[in-house]
Amino acid sequence: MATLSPAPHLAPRLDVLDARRVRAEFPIFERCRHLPLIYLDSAASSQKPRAVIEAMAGYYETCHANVHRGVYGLAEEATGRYEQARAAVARFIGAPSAREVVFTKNATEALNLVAFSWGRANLRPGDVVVLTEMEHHANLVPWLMLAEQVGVELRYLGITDDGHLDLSGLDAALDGAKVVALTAMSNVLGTLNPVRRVADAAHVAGAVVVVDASQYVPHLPTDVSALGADFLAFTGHKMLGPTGIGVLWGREAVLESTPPFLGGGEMIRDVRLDGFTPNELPWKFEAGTPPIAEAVGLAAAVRVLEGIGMEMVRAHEIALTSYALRTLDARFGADLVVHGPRASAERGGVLSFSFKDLHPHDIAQVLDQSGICVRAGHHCAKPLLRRLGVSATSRASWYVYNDESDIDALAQGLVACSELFCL
Amino acid sequence: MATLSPAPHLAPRLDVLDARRVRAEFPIFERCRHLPLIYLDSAASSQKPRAVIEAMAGYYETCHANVHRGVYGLAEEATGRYEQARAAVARFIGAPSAREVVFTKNATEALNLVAFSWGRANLRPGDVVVLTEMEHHANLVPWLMLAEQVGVELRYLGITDDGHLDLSGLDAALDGAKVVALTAMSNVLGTLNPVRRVADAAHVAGAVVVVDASQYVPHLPTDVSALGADFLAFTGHKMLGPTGIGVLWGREAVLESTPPFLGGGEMIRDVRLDGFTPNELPWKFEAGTPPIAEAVGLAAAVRVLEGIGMEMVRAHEIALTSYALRTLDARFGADLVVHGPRASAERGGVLSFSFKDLHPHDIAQVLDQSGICVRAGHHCAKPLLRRLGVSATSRASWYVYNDESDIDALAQGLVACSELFCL
Amino acid sequence: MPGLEDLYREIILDHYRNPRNRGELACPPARRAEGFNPLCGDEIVVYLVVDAEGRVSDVKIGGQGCSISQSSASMMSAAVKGRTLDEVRALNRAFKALMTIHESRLEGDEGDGSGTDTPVPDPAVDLGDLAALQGVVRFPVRIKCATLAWNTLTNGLEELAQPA
Amino acid sequence: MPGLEDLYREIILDHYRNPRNRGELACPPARRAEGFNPLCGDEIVVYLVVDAEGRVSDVKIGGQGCSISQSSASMMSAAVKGRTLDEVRALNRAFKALMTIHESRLEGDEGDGSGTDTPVPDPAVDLGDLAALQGVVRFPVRIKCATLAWNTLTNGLEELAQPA
Ligand SMILES: Cc1ncc(COP(=O)(O)O)c(C=O)c1O
Ligand SMILES: Cc1ncc(COP(=O)(O)O)c(C=O)c1O
Repeated sequence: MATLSPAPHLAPRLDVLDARRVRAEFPIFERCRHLPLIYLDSAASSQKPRAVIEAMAGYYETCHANVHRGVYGLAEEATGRYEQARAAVARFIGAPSAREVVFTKNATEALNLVAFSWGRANLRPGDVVVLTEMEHHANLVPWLMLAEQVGVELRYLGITDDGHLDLSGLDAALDGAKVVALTAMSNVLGTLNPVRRVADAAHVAGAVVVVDASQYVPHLPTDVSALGADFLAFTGHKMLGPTGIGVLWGREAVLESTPPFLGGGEMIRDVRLDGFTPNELPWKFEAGTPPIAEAVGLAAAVRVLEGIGMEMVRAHEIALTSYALRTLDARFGADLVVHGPRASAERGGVLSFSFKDLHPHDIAQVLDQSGICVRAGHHCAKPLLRRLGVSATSRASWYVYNDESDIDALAQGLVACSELFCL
Repeated sequence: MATLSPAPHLAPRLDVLDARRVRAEFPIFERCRHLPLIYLDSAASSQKPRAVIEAMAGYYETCHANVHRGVYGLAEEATGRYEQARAAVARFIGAPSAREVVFTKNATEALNLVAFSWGRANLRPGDVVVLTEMEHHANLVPWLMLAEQVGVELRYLGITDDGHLDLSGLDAALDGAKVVALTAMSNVLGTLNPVRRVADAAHVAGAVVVVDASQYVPHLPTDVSALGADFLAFTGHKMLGPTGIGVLWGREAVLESTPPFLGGGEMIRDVRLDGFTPNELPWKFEAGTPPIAEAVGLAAAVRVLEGIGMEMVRAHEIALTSYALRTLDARFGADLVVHGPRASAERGGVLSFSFKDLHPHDIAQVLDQSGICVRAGHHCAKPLLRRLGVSATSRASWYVYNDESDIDALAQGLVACSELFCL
Repeated sequence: MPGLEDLYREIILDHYRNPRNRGELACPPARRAEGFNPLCGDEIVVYLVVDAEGRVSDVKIGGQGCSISQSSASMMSAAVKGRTLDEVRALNRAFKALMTIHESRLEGDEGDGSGTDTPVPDPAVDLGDLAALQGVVRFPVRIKCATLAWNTLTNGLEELAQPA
Repeated sequence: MPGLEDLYREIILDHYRNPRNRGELACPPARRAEGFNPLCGDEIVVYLVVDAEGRVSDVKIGGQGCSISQSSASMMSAAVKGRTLDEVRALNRAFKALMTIHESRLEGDEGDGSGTDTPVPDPAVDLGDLAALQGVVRFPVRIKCATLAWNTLTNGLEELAQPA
């Protein structure tokens, strides 16, 4: 059976996180190829602790049935597990009610739901949607599609040369704005955006605030009310949870004024040959069989993170980021350019860099030879990369299972790259 | 590690399926509550064999990373597993190319994709969409939404009193039709529809054929070309696979003429601040991080089904259905009314019935007391239930792990119901 | 797993087999309220006559559904007949409280996800036969069956409060 | 896991560090073709002069990208210079064949899901330095890097075949 309570040994109540101990809970690090795994790509997807893998396996092994409306005990048990997962997620992000938590397939679907369902119902041609130049494609393409379909106008907040959001144009951009959609943390620059400040200004201007928290919820203590968001999207697989599940949180009143997204079972109250009546929140937005085992897995992930403590997660990542910035600076000086803020308190544990004239693909390939996983490319943020004047970057990102030795290995690997290409 | 090849002991090459042996591969049947589990709700969701549970756990334990574009070995391995799953699914349904297989979150999303992306691009106000009265809400609500949004006209093929599709009105209904969307097998009546015949007529009329194969692919050998479909939707969790994944197959030419559905990472080729270029098939329809572990699990499910042999699965279900019809008839006579065709060769292993004046909720509740799981309600097909003149039915459905003893238990349980309520 | 005897108490089965106050009343003087559970198709019709002193002088029940919804309606009809509207409201509150006392579930710390406050039962209100429905809370899917009649009645009373 | 030495052969690194035929040509008489890999941002520009006998009399390469795409472009430029268009096409076919010889993967029975036929390499064509890129097929993500230059050239030649 699955371990359902927060694993106590993950909550040693120390002042610092013991990454070695945490790592022991992640089976993938035992994978015995010819090299130890140095995983520095958690911004793309995190690894999964035993508790999450076992929670899902345990669910299938002991209580799977389709949820809702099943009268028999097994279905009721499965429904209970699914709805408890919703409650766990609500608690984790400080949502006033579990009714405000909608399970989607990933963060991308959550953002599409907002753009299409809320957007089509509430936006008219010429209405202004404010985005930023550092958005992930998931928070760009749906709005580009909406611009094409509905004729809304898109405006972009730019970024400063040190990778912060440029707020000098905020007031002008907000003039007539109906939506402000921004990322709480850039998946390329690591920048933590002043969401509350932007949200307050947006609300004064009468705009709804959509926060892409895909890189935020996994790494920082989150309180949706404190952030000032109306909608908040994030994704399970980046927060120790499984693939196949994402979350859209929305303020109850805003969700109520949002029409259904996909149509089908579960999201209806009644269906006739000539029309249908939608179900109540949150099921109105969950058409078809939901990601049941995935919700159970996500709840287990939430418990693991709560067991460690999100303050602790954040402190650990600040410490690692500082260490990384110091180490790379000391070793490579001007040969290595970090994109994004330098102060680790203003950023998350995501470090994009350019190294000499080496191409990120070559860097990632050579690092892989030493078991080091970093991402190379545009990180689904092509407009941002154009703004940075590069076609690709190398990106290293860390999480609860990483420690200083991983950064040291990265630095060592970069020396090897430099030697191989003799540049 | 996961067992990746078809479990050889599941393929005993006998003339009949040995359900006991198959059942031993499903951990949930070992669940030791006070009663053995008699699971007769596979039409809602199937149970999962060890091979599927282990394939997913093994994936997380040894090779998880986000797919596509990762240069490092782990990401390449994960991508390989994901794309191999696509190939396995393509092979399973006789698709000419894996490019035609799109992974969605469930069958419902697959049908919404067709209605909204293909539909909005290709249908004009007044265009006719032909549906049937026996559709699941998943193949009704999206079209109802489209009718509201685009102004298409919906026409319904009725059903005969013995639960077959009424084809007498087919030619009239097809006049001017642009789409015919129908279920290959009713999840309430069990009826197997003459998909090929309807598809041929639809094609002559110039309509595109959308097949809801959610109840078909898990239970019968499937060949998309033989069915004559242009689109075919089904769902992982009903075919021994995990929750959180569905499949849309589409003919290459039709998929090419379908615009993207959700916007985000993965589905793009390029993104600018003022527009984007979609990716090629099938990724154009897969926005965001896909259900990676779920695809791995689904591929394992496909291998298990192939190991048993779909002809064998079908034969087993015909045998069980005949046995059930005989047994219930002999025991209860006119007290038990089966909705749907009587000939087991014309139907799948789904049996909806009304028993005396007992309410399906009460029946399901009392059966549960003996460990028997049946569904009670409208089965997400409210218009069909109105047509049948009932507000709910009891529904028992079987799969590879069921045998005659489960039917006997059902009959026994119904006797207990009847006694408890003294009706 | 809770046992069937928790759900199908003899008194419930009795109300199911022999429903009290079954029938219709002419409207007016009666008011008619209809309740519907679209998820399972259960249907309740309540006919209600309230006299000049604000007392339920007559009540009849129509509709169809499962044993729980039908017996609950039958018990309700017996319980409210002859009561003042204030008493009926107190009964309704007490019954709702009965239906929301959740036991700690699998993972008790996470509640039922509804986020609503649990009403506190009023020990002064005697539910009579209705107390037999207490076992329903152990079968969460059936709670809606048990409360359907009361929700229908409440709607009827609200309408009564509005100018006709 | 295949080793780095399979990918970064010395000859490849040499072409990367010292690219051959780097530069531009005036258009006309040269034709210019541009290739772009939107997934990684690699870019290749091919300048091509084909003389009256249908022979590539001059070629230059521009653009930027990873070691594989740049060295492949450099090798290609050296290989096609002085060749007839027929010879260039044969080289292209041979190179594509080299790039599609897949090893059996984790689950060999399911192929790579592309469903396309694998071209058969022509043993009569001598790829020269280009053969060093053979190791790329063991790193599937990098195949597009290696073929970018050739795809760009092919597009250039197709345009050439059209009336200018
Ligand atoms: C006929 C039919 N179509 C569609 C569906 C929807 O499948 P899912 O809920 O997995 O999207 C179902 C199952 O509920 C079904 O039986
Ligand atoms: C900032 C940001 N937003 C959105 C996403 C999309 O998440 P998913 O692919 O799980 O939908 C990601 C991850 O790729 C991200 O980093």
